[in-house]
Amino acid sequence: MAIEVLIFYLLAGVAIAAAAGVVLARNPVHSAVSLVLSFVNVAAIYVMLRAEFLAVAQIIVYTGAIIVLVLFVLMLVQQQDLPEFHGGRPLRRAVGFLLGLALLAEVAAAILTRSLRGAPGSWTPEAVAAVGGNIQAIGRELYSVYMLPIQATALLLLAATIGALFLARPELIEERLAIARRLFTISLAHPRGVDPLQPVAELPAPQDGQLKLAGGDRALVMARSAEEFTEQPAWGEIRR
Amino acid sequence: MEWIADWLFIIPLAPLVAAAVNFLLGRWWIRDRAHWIAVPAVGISFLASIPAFLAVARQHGPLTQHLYTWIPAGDFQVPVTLYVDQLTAVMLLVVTGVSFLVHLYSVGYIDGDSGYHRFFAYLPLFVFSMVMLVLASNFLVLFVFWEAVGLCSYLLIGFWFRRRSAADAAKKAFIVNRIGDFGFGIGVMLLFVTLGTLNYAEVFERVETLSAGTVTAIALLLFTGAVGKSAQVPLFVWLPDAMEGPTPVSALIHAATMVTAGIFMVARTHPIFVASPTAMLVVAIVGAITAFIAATIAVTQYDIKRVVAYSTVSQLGYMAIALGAGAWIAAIFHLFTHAFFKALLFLGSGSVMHGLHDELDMRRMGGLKRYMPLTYWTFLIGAAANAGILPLAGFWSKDEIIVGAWVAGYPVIALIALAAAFFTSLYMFRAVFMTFHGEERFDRAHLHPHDPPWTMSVPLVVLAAGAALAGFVGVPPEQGWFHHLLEPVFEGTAHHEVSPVTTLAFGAISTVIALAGLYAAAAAYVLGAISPAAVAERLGPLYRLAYNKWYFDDIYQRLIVEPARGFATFLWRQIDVGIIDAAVNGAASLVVWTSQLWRRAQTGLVANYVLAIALGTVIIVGAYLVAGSNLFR
Amino acid sequence: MSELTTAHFLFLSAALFIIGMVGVLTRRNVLIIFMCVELMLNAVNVSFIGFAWEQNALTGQIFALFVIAVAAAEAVIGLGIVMALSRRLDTVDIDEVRQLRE
Amino acid sequence: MDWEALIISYLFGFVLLNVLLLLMAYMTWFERRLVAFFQDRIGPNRTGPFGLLQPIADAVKLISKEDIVPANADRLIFLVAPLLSFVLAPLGALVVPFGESITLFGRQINLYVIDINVAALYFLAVGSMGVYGIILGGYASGNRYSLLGALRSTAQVISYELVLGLSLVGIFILTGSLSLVEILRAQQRTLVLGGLELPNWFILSQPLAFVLFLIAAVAETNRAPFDLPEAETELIAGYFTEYSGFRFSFYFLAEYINMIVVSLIAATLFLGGIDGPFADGIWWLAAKAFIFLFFYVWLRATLPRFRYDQLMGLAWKVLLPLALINIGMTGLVRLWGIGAL
Repeated sequence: MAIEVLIFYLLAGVAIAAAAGVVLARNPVHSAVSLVLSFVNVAAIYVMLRAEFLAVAQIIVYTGAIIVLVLFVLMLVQQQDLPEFHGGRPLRRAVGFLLGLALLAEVAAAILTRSLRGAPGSWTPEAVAAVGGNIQAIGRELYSVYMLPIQATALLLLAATIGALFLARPELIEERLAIARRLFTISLAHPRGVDPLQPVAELPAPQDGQLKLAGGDRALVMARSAEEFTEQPAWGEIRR
Repeated sequence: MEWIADWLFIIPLAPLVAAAVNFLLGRWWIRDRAHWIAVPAVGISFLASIPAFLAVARQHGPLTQHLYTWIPAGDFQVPVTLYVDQLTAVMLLVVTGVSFLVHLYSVGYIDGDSGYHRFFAYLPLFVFSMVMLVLASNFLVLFVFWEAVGLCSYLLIGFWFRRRSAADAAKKAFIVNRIGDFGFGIGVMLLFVTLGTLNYAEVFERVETLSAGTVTAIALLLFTGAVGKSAQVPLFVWLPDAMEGPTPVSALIHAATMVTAGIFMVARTHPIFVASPTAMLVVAIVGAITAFIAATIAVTQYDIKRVVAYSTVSQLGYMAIALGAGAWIAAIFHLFTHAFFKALLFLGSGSVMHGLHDELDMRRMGGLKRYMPLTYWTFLIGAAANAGILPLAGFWSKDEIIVGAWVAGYPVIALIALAAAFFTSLYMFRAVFMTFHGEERFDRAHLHPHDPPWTMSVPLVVLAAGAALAGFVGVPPEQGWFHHLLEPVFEGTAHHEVSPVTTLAFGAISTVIALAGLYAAAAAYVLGAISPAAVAERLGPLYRLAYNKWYFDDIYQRLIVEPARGFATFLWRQIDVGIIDAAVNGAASLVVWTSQLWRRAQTGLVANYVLAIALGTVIIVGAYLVAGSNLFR
Repeated sequence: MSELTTAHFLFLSAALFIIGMVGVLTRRNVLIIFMCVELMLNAVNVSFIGFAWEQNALTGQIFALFVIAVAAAEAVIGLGIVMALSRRLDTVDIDEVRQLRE
Repeated sequence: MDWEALIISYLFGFVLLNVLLLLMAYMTWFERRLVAFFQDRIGPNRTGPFGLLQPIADAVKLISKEDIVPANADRLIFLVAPLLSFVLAPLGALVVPFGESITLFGRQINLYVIDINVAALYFLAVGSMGVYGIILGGYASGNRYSLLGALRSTAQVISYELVLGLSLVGIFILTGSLSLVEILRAQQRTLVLGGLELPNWFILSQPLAFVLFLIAAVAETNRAPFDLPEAETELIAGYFTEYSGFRFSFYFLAEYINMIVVSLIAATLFLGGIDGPFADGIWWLAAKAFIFLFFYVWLRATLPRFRYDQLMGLAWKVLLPLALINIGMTGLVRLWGIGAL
C-alpha cells in the first residue's frame, strides 16, 4: 500500500468522523468545532488532489470566515433556547437514517459501476507546472474562460452583502432607498389639479390675483407652484 | 463650407444632449441652472445650421450624412441618414433660429417655476425631434419623429399638469394628433406595400409607376397626417386649446416646430401630390376652408392668445392653399415669414401677460402702449406683417399664395383667401387696439405693466426685425432670391407663368383689403364709429357661430366623444365586469377550492419539506440506476 | 486498492454528503442544519476536485471555487435570517417556525 | 517525495520551533525591560545578570501553578482551546525563507521548511485559524466577560484579516507569485528611481501596502493599541480571564510567537528578508524582524487603546478602501509596465 493511500485513509477517516460529530454532538459549539476539523482534513485532501489554491481557499473562507460567523451567531443567540438533539422525534430520526442508508447504497452502486468518462483535459501536472503552478493555472482559466461567471459571482456577493445589511438593519436600508428613489426617478406629467367643471366658488380662494376668468368665461386657475393645490408633494417631487 | 457635411449630426445632437442632461440630472442637481445647458445647445444647433445652409445654397446640391442603419432586416433597410437640401436648409434655419429665441425668452418667462429643469428638458427635446423630422431621408424616420414631436407637444402643453385644463388640453392635442397620425401611418404602410421602399429618393422615383387611385389614396392619407399636425379643418381644435401651455411653448409650436411639420411634409413629398390632381384639389379646398373659418373665429375671441392661435390656424390654411395650388415655393415662403411674425406675436402676448400677471382677456387690457412701448411696437409690426400690410413680410408671401391659387385655376379659392385676408387684418388690429390703445381697463391699483427683462425683449426685437424684413428675400414676387434658392427642389413640377399685371393687380387688391380691415378695426375700437356689440347683435346667429368656433368642439363632443364614452361604459359594465372579470374570478375560485384540498399537505414544518426532497432524491437516483440510464455508465 | 483512484474520493464525498443530509433531516437547531448544509456543499466540492484530478482539467476546481463563493453568500444571508428569526421569534428551533404554513 | 528530504524538513522545522520558543521567552524579557525604560522604570533586573534569567523563572512559576477549570466551563473545549492557539501560532513560520540553501555534512539543505506556491495565502489561512483558540477559549470559560472578549476578537480578526490579505495583493501583482521564496527573489533585483539605484524592496514600491500591513498585523495579533479582546480595564483580561497556570501560558506564548512570526513575514515581504551586504542573510533577517518587534513594544508603550467602534470603523472605512485603491493603482502601473495600456 502506497504512503498516499495511507495518508488518504487517515485524512478521510478523520473527516468522516468529524462530520459524524457535527450531526451527533449535543452542543452546537461542539458541532462547529467538529465541522472545522472536517473541513481542515478535506482541505488536506485537496492538497493531495493537486488543488493547493482550493485547499487554502477552503481554510480561509470556510473555517476562517463562515464557521467563525456561525460561532458568532451561536454565541449571540440565547444559549438556553437551543433545542436538544434527541427532541423526542424518533420516527423522524429513523426515517432520516434509513434515507441516508438508501442513498449511500445507491451512490455506492453508481460509483462502482461507473464507466462514463469525459475526454481528459489539457491541464496535466506538467502543463500546470509550466505556467507556474496551480494558482497561476486557475488564474488563467478563471480570467479568460470564466470571466463572466466570476463577474456574476462578484455581483452575487454584493447582493448578499446588501441582503445581510437589510436583514440586520432594515430601517437603514429603507431610508437610503427612499432617498435614492426620490433623487433618481424621472417622472413624466402626473395630472393632479383642479377640475374646471367645478363651480368657481369651490375653487381655492384666489391668492394674489391668481384665480381669474380666462377668455370664454372659463375658470382658469394659474397654478405655477405645487404648493397651491397639493398638500402632498407629487410622487418624487422635491420642494424648494 | 463643405466640411459641414461630416458635422451635420451636431445639429440634432446638441439639443438631444441638453435634453438628456437636464432630464437625468435636472431634478437633483441642475435645477435652476437648466438654461445654462439648453440655451447654448440650441444656439450651437442654430450656428451649425448656418454653414449647412450656405453650403447647400452655394453648391445647389443636397448634403447627406449616413449615421447608422437603424433596422437592418434583410432587404428592408432603414438607414438613419441626415439629408439636407434647400428645403431642409430653410427649415433648419427657421426651426433652430426661432427655437433659440424662444429658449432665450423662456429663461425670463419660466423663471421661478418649480419645473424649470423639466421645461428646459422638454424644450430641447422638442427641437431635437423637429430637427430630426426635417433632416429625415426616409418615411419611417420621418414618422418616428413625427410622433416624437407629438409627444413633446403633449409634454409641453401639459407642462403645468396640476392644472386640470392644461392636462386636458395636452390630452386633446395628443389624441387629435393621433387621428391624423393614424392616417399618416397607414399612408406610409401603403407606400411600403406598393413600392417596397421607404427612402424618399426611391419612392419619388417610382411614384409614377403607381395607378392614379393608389397615388390619390396615399397622398390623401399623408395629408391626413398634415391635417392633424398642421391644424387644418376638421382637426384644428387642439391648437387653440394648446394655449394652456406656457407662452414660449405656444410660440414654438405655432412658429417653428409642430405645426409647420405638416406643411413641410407635404412639400417634402410633393412628387406624390403632383401625381394626383384630386389630392391637390382636396388640399387646396381644406386649406381655403381652414383659412376662412379660423379667421372668422379669431375676430370674435377675447383671449389674446386665442386670437393669435386662430390666426395661426388661418395662416396654415393659406399654406395649404399654396400647397394645393402647386405653389410650393410660396407655401414654404409663407412658412418662413410666418415663423417670424407668429413667434413675435406669441412672445409679445406673452410679455403682455407677464406685465399683467397672467391676464389673458383683452377686455381687461387697453392702453398698454404707454406702459410697454417696446412690446407695443414689436407687437404692432408682427400684427401688421400678419395682416399683410405692405411692405412687411406677410404681405409678400400671402399675396403670392393668392396669386398662385388664381393662376392654378382655383379662382373661388383665391376669392375665399381674399375674404379671409380681410378678417385677418380685422382681428389682428382688433387685438392691437384692444390691447394697447384706448382706456386702461385693468386694475391699475394692483398692476403695474412694464416691458419685460432683456432675455425676453431681445427675442422680440430680433423677431420684429425679421417680421419686417424677411419678406424681401422673396422680392420681386416669383423671381426673388428665395425662389431661385428653392427652385432645384421643386424642379419638374408644373409651373404657372404669372404675368406682372396679375401680380400687381392682386398686390393692390390685397393691400386695399388689408387696409379695409385695419380701418374697420380702428373704427370699432379706436374711433368708436362702430359699436362691436351692435354689429354682433345684428349678425346674430353668424356671430354666435363664429364665437362658438363653428361648434366644432360641440359636434365632436356629441358625435364622437359621447358615443365613444357610452360604448366604453358598455364594454366596462357588460363585457369587462360581466364576462372577463367573471371568468378570471371563476378561475381563481376554482384554484381556491382545489387548494383547500391540498393545503393539508402543507404542515409548515421545514423538516417535512426537507424529508420530501430527500425522498425524491433517493427515488430519482434509484430510478436512474434501475432504468439503466447512461448517466452513470 | 493499492493506489488512489477517483472512487476513493467519490466515496469520501458520498459519505460526507449523506452525513450532512442525515443531519439536515434529523436535527432541529437551525444553526446545526446550516452547518450540515455546508458539509453537503463541501462534499460536492470533493467530488468536483476529484473529477478534476482524474481528468486533468481545471473545470472542476473552478466550479468548486464558485461553490465556495456561493456558500459564502449563502452563509451571510442564512445567518442574517437566523439572527432575524431569533430576534423575532426568540427561537432557533426549526419545528417552531411554522410561518410557511400561512 | 523522497524520505531524506522529508526528514530534513522535519528536522529543520523542529529546530525552528525550538528557536522560536527561546526567542519568545526572551521577547517577554525584552518587552518588559523596554517598556520599563519607556516608562522611566528599571524593569526585571534581579534574576541573573540584567534579569536575563527572568523568563526561565516565569516559566517555572507558570508550570507549577494550579490548573483551574471553572465549574460551568465547557470542559473539553476549555482544555483544548489554548493548545489550539499555541499549536497554530508557529505554523506561519514554516514558509519563511531563512536563506537560499547551505551545504551541511555534504548535503544540500534548503533554509526553509516548505516552499509552496500558495505560501502567502497559507500564512493568512493559518492566521485565520488562530482566531479559534480565542473564540473557543472565551466561549468555554462560561463567563460573560470572556465571551464578550471572544466576540470582539472574532469581529476584529475577521475585519483585519481582510485588510491584511488585500494589502499583500499589490506584491502578488508585482511578483506574479504567491511563493515567499519567489517574492524574496523578486526583491533581490534593483529598483532604479531616476538616477538612484535602490534594492527592489517592496517597502519602496508598495509603501501604502506596507503601512496597511503593519497596522493590520498589529490588530491581527491583538496587540496594543488594538488589544481590545483582552482589555484589562473593561473586560478583566477578556477571553483568558479564567485561565491559569500553563494553559494561560499557552495563550501568552501564542501571542509572542505570533508577533515574531508576523515580524519575520513582514521583513520577508517588505524589507527584502535576507537581502543585505557583509553578513549572512539570516542575520539581516533577524535584524529586520527585530525592528518590527521593537516597533511593537514601542507602540504598546506609547499609544492608548482604541474604542471598539473606532477599531471597526478604521478597518472598514479607512484601511479597506485604501487597500483597494492600492490594488487598483498597482494593477494599472503593472499594466502600463508591460505595455498593455
